[in-house]
Amino acid sequence: MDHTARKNQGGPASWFSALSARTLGWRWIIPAVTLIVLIIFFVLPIVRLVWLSFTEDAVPTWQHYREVLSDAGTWMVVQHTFWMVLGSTMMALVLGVFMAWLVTYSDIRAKKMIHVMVMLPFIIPSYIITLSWTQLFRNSSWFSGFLQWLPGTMEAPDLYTLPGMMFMLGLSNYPLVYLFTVAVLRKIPQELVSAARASGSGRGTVFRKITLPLALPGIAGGGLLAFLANLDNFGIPAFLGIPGNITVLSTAIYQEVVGIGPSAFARAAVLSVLLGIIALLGTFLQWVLLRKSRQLETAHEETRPRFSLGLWRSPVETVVWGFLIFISFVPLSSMVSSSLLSAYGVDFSVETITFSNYTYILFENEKTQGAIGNSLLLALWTAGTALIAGTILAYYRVRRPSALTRGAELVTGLPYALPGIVLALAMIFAWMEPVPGWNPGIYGGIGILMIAYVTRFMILQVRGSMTALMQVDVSMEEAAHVSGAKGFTKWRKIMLPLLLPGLISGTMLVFLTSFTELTVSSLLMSAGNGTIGVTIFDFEQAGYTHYSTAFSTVVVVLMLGVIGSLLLAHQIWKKKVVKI
Amino acid sequence: MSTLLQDVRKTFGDTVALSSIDLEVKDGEFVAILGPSGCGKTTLLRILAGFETPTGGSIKMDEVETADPRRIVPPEKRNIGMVFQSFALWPHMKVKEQVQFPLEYHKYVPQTLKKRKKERVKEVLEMVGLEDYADRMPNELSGGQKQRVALARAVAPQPSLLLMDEPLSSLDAGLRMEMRREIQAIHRKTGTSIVYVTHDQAEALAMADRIIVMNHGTIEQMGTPHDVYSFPQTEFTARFVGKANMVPGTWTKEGFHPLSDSSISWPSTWIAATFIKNGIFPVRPEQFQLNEGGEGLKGEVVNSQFQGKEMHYVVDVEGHQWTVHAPADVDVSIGEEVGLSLAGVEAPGRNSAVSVSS
Amino acid sequence: MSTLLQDVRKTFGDTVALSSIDLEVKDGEFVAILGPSGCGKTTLLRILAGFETPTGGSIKMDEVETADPRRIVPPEKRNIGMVFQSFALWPHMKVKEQVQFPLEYHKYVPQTLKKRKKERVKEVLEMVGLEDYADRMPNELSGGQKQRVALARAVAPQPSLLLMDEPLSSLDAGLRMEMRREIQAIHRKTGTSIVYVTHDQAEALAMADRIIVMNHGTIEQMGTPHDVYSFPQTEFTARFVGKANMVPGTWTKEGFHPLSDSSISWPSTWIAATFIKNGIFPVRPEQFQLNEGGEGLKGEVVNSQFQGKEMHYVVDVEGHQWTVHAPADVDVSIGEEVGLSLAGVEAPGRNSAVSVSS
Amino acid sequence: ACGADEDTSSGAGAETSDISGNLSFYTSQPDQDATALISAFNEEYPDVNVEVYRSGTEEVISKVQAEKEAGNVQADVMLVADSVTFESLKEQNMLMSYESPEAEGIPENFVDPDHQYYGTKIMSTILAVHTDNVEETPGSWKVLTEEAAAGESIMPSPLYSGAAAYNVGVMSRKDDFGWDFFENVSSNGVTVVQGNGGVLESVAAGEKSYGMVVDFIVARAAAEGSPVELVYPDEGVPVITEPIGIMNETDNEEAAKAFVDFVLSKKGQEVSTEIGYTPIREGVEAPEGLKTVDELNVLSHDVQELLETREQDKQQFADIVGQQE
Ligand SMILES: Nc1ncnc2c1ncn2[C@@H]1O[C@H](COP(=O)(O)OP(=O)(O)OP(=O)(O)O)[C@@H](O)[C@H]1O
Ligand SMILES: Nc1ncnc2c1ncn2[C@@H]1O[C@H](COP(=O)(O)OP(=O)(O)OP(=O)(O)O)[C@@H](O)[C@H]1O
Ligand SMILES: [Fe+3]
Ligand SMILES: [Mg+2]
Ligand SMILES: [Mg+2]
Repeated sequence: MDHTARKNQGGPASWFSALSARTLGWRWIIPAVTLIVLIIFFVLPIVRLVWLSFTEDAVPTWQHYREVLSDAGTWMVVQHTFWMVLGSTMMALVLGVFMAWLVTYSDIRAKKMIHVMVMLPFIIPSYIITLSWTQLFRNSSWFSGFLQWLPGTMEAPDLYTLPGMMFMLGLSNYPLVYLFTVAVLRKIPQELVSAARASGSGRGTVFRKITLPLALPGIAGGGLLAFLANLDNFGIPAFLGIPGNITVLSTAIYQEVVGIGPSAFARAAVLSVLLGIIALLGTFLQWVLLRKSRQLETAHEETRPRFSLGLWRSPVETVVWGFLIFISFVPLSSMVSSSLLSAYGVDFSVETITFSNYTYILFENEKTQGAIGNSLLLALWTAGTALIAGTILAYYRVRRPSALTRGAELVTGLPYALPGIVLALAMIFAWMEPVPGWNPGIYGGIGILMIAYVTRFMILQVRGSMTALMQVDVSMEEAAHVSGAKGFTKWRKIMLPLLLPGLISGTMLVFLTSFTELTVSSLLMSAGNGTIGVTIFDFEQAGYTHYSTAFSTVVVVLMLGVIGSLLLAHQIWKKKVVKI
Repeated sequence: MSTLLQDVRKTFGDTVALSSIDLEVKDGEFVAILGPSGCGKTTLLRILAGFETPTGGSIKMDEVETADPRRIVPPEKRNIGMVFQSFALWPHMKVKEQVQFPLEYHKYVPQTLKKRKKERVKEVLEMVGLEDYADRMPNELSGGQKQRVALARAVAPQPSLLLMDEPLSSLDAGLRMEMRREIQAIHRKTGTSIVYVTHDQAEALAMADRIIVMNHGTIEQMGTPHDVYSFPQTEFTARFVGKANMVPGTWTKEGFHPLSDSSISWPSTWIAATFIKNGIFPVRPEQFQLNEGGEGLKGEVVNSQFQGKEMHYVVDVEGHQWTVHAPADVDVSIGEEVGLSLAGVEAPGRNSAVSVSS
Repeated sequence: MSTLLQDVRKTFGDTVALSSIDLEVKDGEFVAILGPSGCGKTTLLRILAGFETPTGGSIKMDEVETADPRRIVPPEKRNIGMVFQSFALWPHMKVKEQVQFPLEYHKYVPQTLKKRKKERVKEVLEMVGLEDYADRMPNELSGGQKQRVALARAVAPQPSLLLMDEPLSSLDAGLRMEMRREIQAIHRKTGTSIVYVTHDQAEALAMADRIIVMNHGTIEQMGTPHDVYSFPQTEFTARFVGKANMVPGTWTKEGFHPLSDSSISWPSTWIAATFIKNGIFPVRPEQFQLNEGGEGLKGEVVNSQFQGKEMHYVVDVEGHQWTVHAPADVDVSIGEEVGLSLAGVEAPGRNSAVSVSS
Repeated sequence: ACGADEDTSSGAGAETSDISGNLSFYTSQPDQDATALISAFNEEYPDVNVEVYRSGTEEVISKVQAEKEAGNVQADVMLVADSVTFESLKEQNMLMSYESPEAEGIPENFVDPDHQYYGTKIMSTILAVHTDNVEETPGSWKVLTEEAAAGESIMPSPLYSGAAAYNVGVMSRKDDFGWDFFENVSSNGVTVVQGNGGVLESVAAGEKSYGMVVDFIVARAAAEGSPVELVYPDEGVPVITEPIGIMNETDNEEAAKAFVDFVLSKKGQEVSTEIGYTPIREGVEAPEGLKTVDELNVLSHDVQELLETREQDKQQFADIVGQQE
């Protein structure tokens, strides 16, 4: 009794010392664990890959570099890559920022719908998008007819060119910029814009001088992802570049990998290193841009429109919806109509329409349901893991910027920039026998896909979380600390509610991209672990185009359902959980 | 620039922030808006700037209609400058860039200033004492430094209407005095109209040509500092501006009997009719004289605060707690019995028109 | 909680925000930190809270080392409450939720309070006059209302050390008086230690047990309000706390000859050695007596400000501009010739130890 | 057929007891085909659990190569498009030599002399035409170089597809064609796409009129009603055989051998015929619309030489197409 009393008496003092010791322990443990995990999951596979480029039969050599770099073709490829990525990233930036600005600040109607429409390119499998666009622009299409009917000498653009590739890539990846920019724009305090207008600047100047620089963290974050996505994209350069004979790094790497020479992998690894360097340059550029940007002081999200389009509202809405419907209608309609046909190339008419493809997909083929199940599981797992780990990483990166955390951001970006096939190979190298002679059985099961997906898509979440975190002033956290909340409580009650919209956009991206992932899974999947992407790919390869389109249609409908329910969940969270 | 507000109202949902404001700010006038927290000062200023659309009423600037509930002239088309209560510094710009910004974009900057932007930036930064901070970013400044940058930014382009929302609240007394002088100098030199929002009556009294006392979204009283201070029309103004104690009692022909104690009579004076009707004599703390001997109303000292040159006492007289300011050499302790009498009551000056608000 | 700072230093890059601070805050003491904008007040407070790691020196709380340059006890493990200069309200929480938050999570909340959280929230909201605003979101509040929420949030859990960073700067005089009284009441009732940052010397003089005058990151002087006000040790303190005019002249045995005018002699008095050494007599504005007749030092009125109960004049005496506070009934106009003499100089009280800072 | 079925399954019952375990089967066959093959195999060997990894030929090979690089090849049996690919595996000592008793029914030129791999079916690359665009069915590959096909032809890229590379390798070495043929085709405005699927889609949709494409997918599309026709040009067709082979490091040699035997057996060949492929075994009927081995005029070349020159061939092809614009 006496003892307890004394203990209580000495309470504060002993608490301090005991806790401070513990705190110190924890402070070291979390970064240490993070570091180890990062090294194992991100650094090792890449190191393994790079190592390959320097060796010939396990003997170090420069030979592959000498060979590849002295080849004039390589430099041509690098040049193509450079222009393609530059052009498409620019397009994604302009389109993404403009749409984000319009949707967040203007009084345009049906914002939620626009939001979902913008995300469509992430839901429709990318090969279908490309295919349908090339069909649209071919000579016999209704679109060409329409253009000829118009006065003047307009012709459907030739997509099998560098600008064509930029266009398709830009169109596919602008949602990345859009999503990240929206998150930031909402957080810019109205007051800062007011101050600029009181200083006499009109809307244009305010946008250029205030809004744009303040939104830079989001724009640059989304822009970097679009850049990386453009860099690693294989489908579009393969589809459009082969007929146009334009080779970029991702297709060149594929050509090397499938070439069956003894040094095929080594040469592919050399090209991958080149690609990695370009990716790092992009990341570096983004840092330079962001170096001067500062955190905003409020974290309040203002969803009220900030300016009125006035008389322009209807025309602007018409243009925006025209654009959105056009760019999603083209692939969707081609996908849906193909899925309803009994055979490829027949005309669309009452006799040729059939639902048998759907019946087959939904009820007769056992693999499809398994694939949906697997993809759903993988997407949920990846999104969940990335949400937690990515946010922790982003937190340290934003709040304690240091060489270490910057490096961590960098390495998580690389797996996203590498072409899928290269990453898949690196995963095999790293995970089949993590320690020579010991095969833990990760490879050959669904485990390897779980790891590969997280490795590949983590950066989407890291960027999303970083953008969100940069909008929350430190004083919000400090106020929580003096109120006695830390760790879990602080996150649940203060940080998450403030961060959620930003976190969600990252998580949504991770979820959507892993849900339809193809290249990595096509190398790493194993029996019974087929994914949606692989299944569609199989149908396509075997010439069952109508099955693949039917399945794609099912998947798109499913995804729209998922997005819808996520939006709903967010609403409910906003209404209920946060307010408690 | 002259500004005319007629029947301006503003509501946020259910909250009435402003109800029926009629106000004229003449060209070159320095008007202070004085009122307690939440009375609608910032809202009024934001309506003047063009950031809020009034729910009702109209605003004319230089005879031109600039706002009614349907359409407003946007802020950038008005020849204004504004200091925001929350500073609203742009986190991505250096101090000197913040100040240079309006010089570049403000539509009405005199050509002479446009030509020497860099010097002008230097000039206003010197004026607010931040010449050494030109290259800092906002997050490297202290609260008061931020506020001074906001001030410099607003005055740099010499707008013809300057709107200031508590521009000195984060400054220490010395700096505040200095800034007051600077603002007065700007006002004199450029003849710009100034609407100055503050909750600090000393600031309003010292600087303004005219004071608008606001409460609960309405104007309680307008007038010169002297009028508002010495001849409050309402209890609120008396309390808020003069921190007056409301002494209840009886008004008779000869004067006022505090607490209806007929043995004491305070001289009749110019006083608003409402007070007479309500049987109240407003006494400012320094009008009371504290008699250690005990003459006058008997009371007990319940609180004392040291204020350097004077002492602030709270004296309990029959359950009423009145504030009394006494010279520093009057030294009574808490619990002591004292007497309170009236020190001196002045008459309105010749040229001060006592304006009676509705 | 008692707090001991030894040789605490803090630099931001090249900026030295604090240099070698030695300070003890005793259990239950009310310490005010007073200083001009940018002198390091906020930085000192943030170090006390545990948000900044000192660049050098050490901090002990209740005898336990809580911070040195390598490791610090995090804020949530300290029994503190804090009012932020920028309020730092959480934008997603209602006013009542803001206040309830620390009651739920603060480690040291007394059990009695924990049990009646809802009532406690109501209680502190009433205390700050916001009982009707419990369900508002922060963006629906005015500046002063936000500040009061921040205050309520800090005091709700009854921490044993309360850190306040200009907690009343956005409030009007009346409300500020009320809040001062509330804070004093909290201090008396709970015996919590308070470190109160302010740039307003009236606030510091009125409330604190002890005042720390800071300038340029160092402590200029510490002492009771009376000492700091009446017996400044440095020119800075004299100017900052008493707004004193520095009158140059000659010190002799008999007294002081202002402007070395041997025909005038001001009585010698308790005054810090530095002043004597520098041949300066610090005169606070109210210590001057303004003689319309012209006795004393001859000067010309160059500025006058109405301040209600008194007039503030600036008088030019041989090129020196001195501030003089005169009663409201002294009425001289700008340009008039006046004389200045010394009104009264007090001696240090028996129990005021004049502390000399380094 | 019913009686025969019962025969084999009862016969299989005797063998069941000694062959079991896991068998890792890497293939580029479409999913359905592989599934059909395995379920037929499991009727005879119910205790063998066949795990399939299925992807494009290129992916399968990359995966096996990566496994080798990582130090442990997981595949037991492999079945991918062309013999050149197997030749390269053979060169790297990754294949096991096995003399299958079922091999006698298979033409000698489709069997590796060292018995490391065997062809399993006949897939010829033919000329597909869009029936609405082309009135007169051509009889020669040369149509691709003529005016009629200017800008109207399409073929898969040898840079991306091993099967396509095989075709180019063989044809460029035939007197009838040579590299001149490809130069002419190229200057006649051929479109090169990634794979056979793309060629079929383009021709079926009428976007292009002539396509160089593997036979069975055309036959399948035509059967479903697509406006495409399948043409066996007079000069002959290059043929790939989807060979099968056992990996050197197999963990389950018994089962692997049984599997190879089954695929080459009459029963196994019938399974692939049912799916729509030309059987490689003599005496098994071809599906409708396709020619059997003996009816075909096969263009072929020494596999070893093709392997050695493959990179060169690809480069040459790339150069030719690159000059096009
Ligand atoms: N956006 C809003 N939504 C709802 N209520 C608001 C909003 N903005 C202000 N108010 C309310 O309107 C009233 C007037 O606010 P205003 O900001 O004008 O006060 P103020 O006089 O500037 O006060 P302070 O001196 O505290 O800054 C306050 O009660 C405030 O709570
Ligand atoms: N993060 C920072 N980086 C660089 N300099 C800083 C930073 N924070 C503060 N300073 C500088 O340190 C000095 C002290 O700042 P501090 O905020 O403590 O001042 P203060 O006494 O609270 O002033 P105020 O009364 O104006 O709030 C100032 O000169 C300020 O410019
Ligand atoms: Fe293939
Ligand atoms: Mg306000
Ligand atoms: Mg401060």
